[in-house]
Amino acid sequence: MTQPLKLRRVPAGNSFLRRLSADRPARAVYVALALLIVLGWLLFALDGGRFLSQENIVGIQQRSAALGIVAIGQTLVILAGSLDLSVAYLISLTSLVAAEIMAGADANVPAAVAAVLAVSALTGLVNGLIVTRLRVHAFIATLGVALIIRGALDERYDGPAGGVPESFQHLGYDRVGPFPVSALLWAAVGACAWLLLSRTRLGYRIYAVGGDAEVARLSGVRTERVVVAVHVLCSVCAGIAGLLLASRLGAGAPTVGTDGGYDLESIAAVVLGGTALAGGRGGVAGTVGGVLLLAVLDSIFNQLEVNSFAKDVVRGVVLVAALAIHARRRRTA
Amino acid sequence: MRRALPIFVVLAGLLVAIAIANPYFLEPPAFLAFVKRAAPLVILAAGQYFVIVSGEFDLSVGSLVTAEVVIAARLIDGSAAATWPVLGLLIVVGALIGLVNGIVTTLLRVPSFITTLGTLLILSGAVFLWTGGAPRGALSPQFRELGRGSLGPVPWSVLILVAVAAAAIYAMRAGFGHTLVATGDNDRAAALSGVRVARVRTAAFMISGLSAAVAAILLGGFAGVSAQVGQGLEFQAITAVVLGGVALGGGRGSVVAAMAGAFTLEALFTLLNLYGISGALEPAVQGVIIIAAVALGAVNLPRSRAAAAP
Amino acid sequence: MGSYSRRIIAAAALAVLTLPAAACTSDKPAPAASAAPAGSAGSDEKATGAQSKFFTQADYDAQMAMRRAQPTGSPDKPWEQSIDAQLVDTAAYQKPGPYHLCFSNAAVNNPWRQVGWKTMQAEVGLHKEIVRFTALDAEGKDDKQISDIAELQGKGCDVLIVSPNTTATLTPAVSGACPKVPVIVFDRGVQTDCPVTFIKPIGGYAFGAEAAEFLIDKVPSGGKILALRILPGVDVLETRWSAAKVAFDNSDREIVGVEFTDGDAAKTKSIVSDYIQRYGRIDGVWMDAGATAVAAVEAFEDAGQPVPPINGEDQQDFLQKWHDAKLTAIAPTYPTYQWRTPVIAALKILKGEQVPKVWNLPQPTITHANLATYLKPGMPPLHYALCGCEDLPGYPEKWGGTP
Amino acid sequence: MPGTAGRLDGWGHVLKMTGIGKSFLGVRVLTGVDLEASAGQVHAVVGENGAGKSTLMKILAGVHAPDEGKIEIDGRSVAFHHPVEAQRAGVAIIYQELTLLPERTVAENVFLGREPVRRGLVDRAAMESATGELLSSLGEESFGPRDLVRRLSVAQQQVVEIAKALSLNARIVVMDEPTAALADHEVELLYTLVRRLTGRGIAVLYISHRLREIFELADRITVLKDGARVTTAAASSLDTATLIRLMVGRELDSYYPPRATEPPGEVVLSVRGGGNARLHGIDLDLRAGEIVGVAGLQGSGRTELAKALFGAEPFTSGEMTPCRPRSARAGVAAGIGLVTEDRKAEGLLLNQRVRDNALLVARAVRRRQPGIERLLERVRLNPPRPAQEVRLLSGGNQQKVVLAKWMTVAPRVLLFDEPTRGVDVGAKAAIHELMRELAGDGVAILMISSELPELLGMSDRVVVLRDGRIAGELPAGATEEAVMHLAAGS
Repeated sequence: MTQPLKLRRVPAGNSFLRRLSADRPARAVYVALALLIVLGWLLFALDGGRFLSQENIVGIQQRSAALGIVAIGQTLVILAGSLDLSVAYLISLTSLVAAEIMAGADANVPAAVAAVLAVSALTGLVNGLIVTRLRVHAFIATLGVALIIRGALDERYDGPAGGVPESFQHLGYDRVGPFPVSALLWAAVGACAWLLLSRTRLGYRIYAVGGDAEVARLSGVRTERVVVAVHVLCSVCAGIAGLLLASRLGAGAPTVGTDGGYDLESIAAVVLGGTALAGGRGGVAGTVGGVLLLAVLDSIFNQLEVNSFAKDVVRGVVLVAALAIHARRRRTA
Repeated sequence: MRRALPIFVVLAGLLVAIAIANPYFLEPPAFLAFVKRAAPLVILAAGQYFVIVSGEFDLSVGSLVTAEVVIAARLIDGSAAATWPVLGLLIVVGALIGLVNGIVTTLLRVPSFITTLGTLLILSGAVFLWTGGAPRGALSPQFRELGRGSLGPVPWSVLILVAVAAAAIYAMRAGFGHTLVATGDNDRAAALSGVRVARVRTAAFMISGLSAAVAAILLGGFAGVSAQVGQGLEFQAITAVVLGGVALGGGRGSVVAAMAGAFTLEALFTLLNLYGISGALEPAVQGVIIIAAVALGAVNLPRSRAAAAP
Repeated sequence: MGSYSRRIIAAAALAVLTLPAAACTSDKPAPAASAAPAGSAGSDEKATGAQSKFFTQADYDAQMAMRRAQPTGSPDKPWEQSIDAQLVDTAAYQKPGPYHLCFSNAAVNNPWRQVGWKTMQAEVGLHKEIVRFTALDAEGKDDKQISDIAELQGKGCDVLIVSPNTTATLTPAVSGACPKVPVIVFDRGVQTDCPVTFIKPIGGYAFGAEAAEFLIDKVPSGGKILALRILPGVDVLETRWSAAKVAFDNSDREIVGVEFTDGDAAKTKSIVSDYIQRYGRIDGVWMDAGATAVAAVEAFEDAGQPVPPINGEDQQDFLQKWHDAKLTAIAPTYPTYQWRTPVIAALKILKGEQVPKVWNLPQPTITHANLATYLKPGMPPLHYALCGCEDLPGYPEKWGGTP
Repeated sequence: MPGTAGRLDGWGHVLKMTGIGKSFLGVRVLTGVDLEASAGQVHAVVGENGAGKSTLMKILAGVHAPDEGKIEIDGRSVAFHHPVEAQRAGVAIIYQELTLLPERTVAENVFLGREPVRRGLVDRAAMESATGELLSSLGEESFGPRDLVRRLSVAQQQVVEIAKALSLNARIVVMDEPTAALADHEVELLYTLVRRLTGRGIAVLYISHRLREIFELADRITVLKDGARVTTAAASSLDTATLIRLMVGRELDSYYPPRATEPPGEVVLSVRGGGNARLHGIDLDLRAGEIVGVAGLQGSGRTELAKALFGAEPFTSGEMTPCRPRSARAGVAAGIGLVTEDRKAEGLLLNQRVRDNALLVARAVRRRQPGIERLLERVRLNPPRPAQEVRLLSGGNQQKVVLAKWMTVAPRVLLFDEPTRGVDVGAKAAIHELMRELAGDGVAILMISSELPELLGMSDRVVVLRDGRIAGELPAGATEEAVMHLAAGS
């Protein structure tokens, strides 16, 4: 009955790859992404296109930047065991705040950016306080806040409004080689979130609270503050996405967030990336992979001119299948 | 029951407020018209209640309603003879979608939020893939009768609502309902008491699917074919259930209160409309009310628990 | 404690109930359009609210003029006709075939766009010289359409056709594409004149005015008219309402309410039922789009009242209802045949033929007199009669109909 | 022996608890308990279940506040309101249930809530090297600071908990049944660890039922009984027999219902060679009308045996007649009931009413539901209010509701896992009477209890488990010492 102790020597070294491989769910999504890219390359070739053309690569990045930024915020919230359904309306709101304050003038850009960050941080604060202080389930709390923002939007706006100066549109349209500025912004947000999660106390506490709030509390973590903080950060990410979209559209639009389906799609991207919906496990790398997976899928759909209904079917199947595989791997692991 | 009481107070308050603005409202025809209008949402809320009380979510009901209406229109194509078989088929489809949701959630262990989000996408895509983008065919007058017509002064949908409500209340009083609540409260204890947890949860998803089918029959009957008939209904149904004091996460709340929550939501819409707050501010008011209602419920609970803690 | 919590809830409910009242005192100068409360029915104030900020007098005047103008071209092919054409030279774009056309579509998320999209595909099929037709669907997302337009520039298109999702927001993307490839914009415009041609029917003002004038004609003086709109903020729909508003404000018909239906049939029916209940009778219904016209008609039927004069659109279910129930009705249109024109225009451009800078297509109105010609049994309920697709291969099956 | 060199005098008392008293809901659980701990020494705290060891330790750890008495650390009086305060004062507690985050690395767990920071960022390198040093100072080489806790064995996780305690610079480390979940060879490793701790001048408070461990490790031993201190003595001054007598040596003041006079009936459940991951070669017969007691130390497989018989964690090998249930449901259908050890997590629907809890099993298997009043009367629920929510009941009444739940389906076999844990004296007697009554009705009963007097007072015979095997069987009237010797393998 006495079994020999299973000895697991840990290889020394502090490489990024090792760290990534510790995040096993993320690895799965990258394997899937690699397979999908090969598939895409084949399908493009058969269809007479080039998958790795500059336009396509830029297109994939452009299409995923806004969703990617929101999804990173959503990752933080989900890791802490919460959820944010208000991001879509918040994106619309912040795009309008940005465009209206800018009003086409370069001089107003800093004020607009500051206002967007303030508005979104405030929204996140409200979300977080409702969840922690009023103890309302995050699903209902953020759905309620989403409805309130929607009411404000419907009341104040009946179409695109404001204007973004030429200079600010560089954010949405310029690129450095094959990398659009928007994707670089996404990368920067992603890097910040990665740094936050892997190298700051707050990041560690996010995992702790999502993993087991009671253990975290016993270890002296002020769990409520952490939950409020992730809601603020998530909303700020939505605000940044709103800025990016305002720059892309040249104006603010009251429906840009909901048309993009950023609420449910960001959650889908996060869980595709292997982050547990219940919190405590996963990370930014997986989410980036999840967003890229959706974007490559979109790019293939585009090339094959698949109609949008078939796309929805495939997306739904991919989502459920991915989660079923994750669940299975965890049970057998 | 203690938890359920506030919703009846709020509902009564709203009905009084409506009656003050529009005295005609309390006369039978107007009141029946109100109930008729609320019927689909109330039925959906009843179905959603079963899923929520078992500790899960069903986000797929909205697109299931749309899919059912579109399927009905294409298959019936105006023919009276096809009406009844297709009605039967719709019920089967509803139950089947629920079965799939349930199996994926319980056996494949996919969180129900994601399962039903996937179903939402698949259904809304598949049905229009099948009809080539837009609804085609037409509903027969016989089909429409269920949502439009009435038996004497009482609309069919009110009768159907009464039947559904009675069935839901019966199911919750029967052994099934109790095992369902037990599953939502503590699935481990329920399993160790011999409850077949996976089966019970799957049944809850099937009931939700069935309720979506019935709601689709009423909505399609009331207003005809439309590509967006079910839009947003899933969130409305969940909101209604939560308004009724049912806890997300399961194990607490009654089906009557959930249905009252749906009536409350509908009464709220009516009231806002009467006072000319249509459109713009409606969602904001709705948002405030949901948060306030749930917050009051949540603030209440720990206090009584604290009193009892060892 | 139970009574305590109940009191809190009651207080909250009260607070919520008073909230709407407080909201009514908003300083916002122009509430988009909300229902007139029952109490204000007798006041002198116009119930139609302030004029839409989308209203432009010059455009309005131009469209009013076009309604009476005679289009040039064959009346059998209204999609090739044009009104007030200012032809532009396209020799610069001339090139030999075969051609690769590209299309950035805003969405196919409603029946109108579905019918149009099928029509366009069929039109492409007619032309052997088009060997490749690449279409990307933006799924109603501005951001995706911007990316799509950028992506299409890398696909070697000979012409880029754009049906913008929104006007203002797609302008930068279209401006960016113009220098690289001849661009054709249709349906909704953009705020730049860089496209070679912009194709549109006469427009929303004409639609709204046509319906409003019909109602003013049919509804007796002082009659109560209910205006139903889909949702605020959509330029195409705002222009329809603003033209109707001009007409109604100049008449003595009473607009008892302007309501938003979200394009939802059930909501439409409920709203109309409420108004019938509240006012006893409604003498006319104006609609900014026909999708839910049948639901509005049914509300009267279900209330046991005669259906008053009403306008719809060229959707099959409305035409059928009109025919069956012998309604007093009119159906201004926003023809789906305009989806054929961009393909035709593209070929003209590539062959160096002149095209109108703004290609105004005629915008027929279906009246009692010509109803029979547009009613096509066997077509699906949400089919649009003015698809101009009857002569295209695959009709009617491809459009969901039965021969 | 490494570390013994440090175990010299001159460290002094680190901890001094005097006159500690505590009541819960009017029930006195601790009375005037004194306890000292000295640097570099292992101080064992022993006693039966319910003697008050855990409550005492939770008071020390800041989880509960004492009603009376005072705590001094290094001569300074302290009062903790939160576990973190106790941690800061140098008290670390290693619970039976480990409090680690499975999805985080060893280093991240060790420094949870106190991550070292350099220039605003967590200093991973410092954290990992510090953890590495802690681990190697504990002689741990089988895993490293960057391993996920999820991948570690229970023993390894315990090492992480100890490393965490060390990283807190804890002066006092409390170990609550640390060997409960460990295999034999892992226990040896733990001994080494404990000696390393004392070698650093740390005071270790060691709670265990395993007397062998206690004599192996402890310098001093405090015996608690019924919430009061019996004695504190140097380990060398005690032997096993004395210690057992001190722990259990109560006057036979407890009353247990008389045993059946008739011989037990036919065998209703029989296992031959039953085994699964935690159990090996179980041979067991349960007869109608008989109460079989199961004794054994923590981790000996008692709960696993009950769950295997019931079907919730089925046997994977061996024969079982009349049938081998593969699921809880199948167990219920086969006429077996299980009163679980953890009432709140596995037995009750806390938010539901008494009625719904009591009728749950009958509803689950669709049996006719009996009248609730008679049922509650039969289990002596007091007061018998079917509409009350179960979470508002006392422990004893909660347990009666659990019993009522099983009585609705008239099972042939009832498995009781710690049926009177956390139950007051009155309810305890009622439950005992009820069990005997059920046996009298022909139900075969298996009873697991850590309280030897109870076990011996109730059982017709006692089966003793050790390391997942049946170590022996004792007839009614066996002594507690005999059971202890079999269970501890001494």
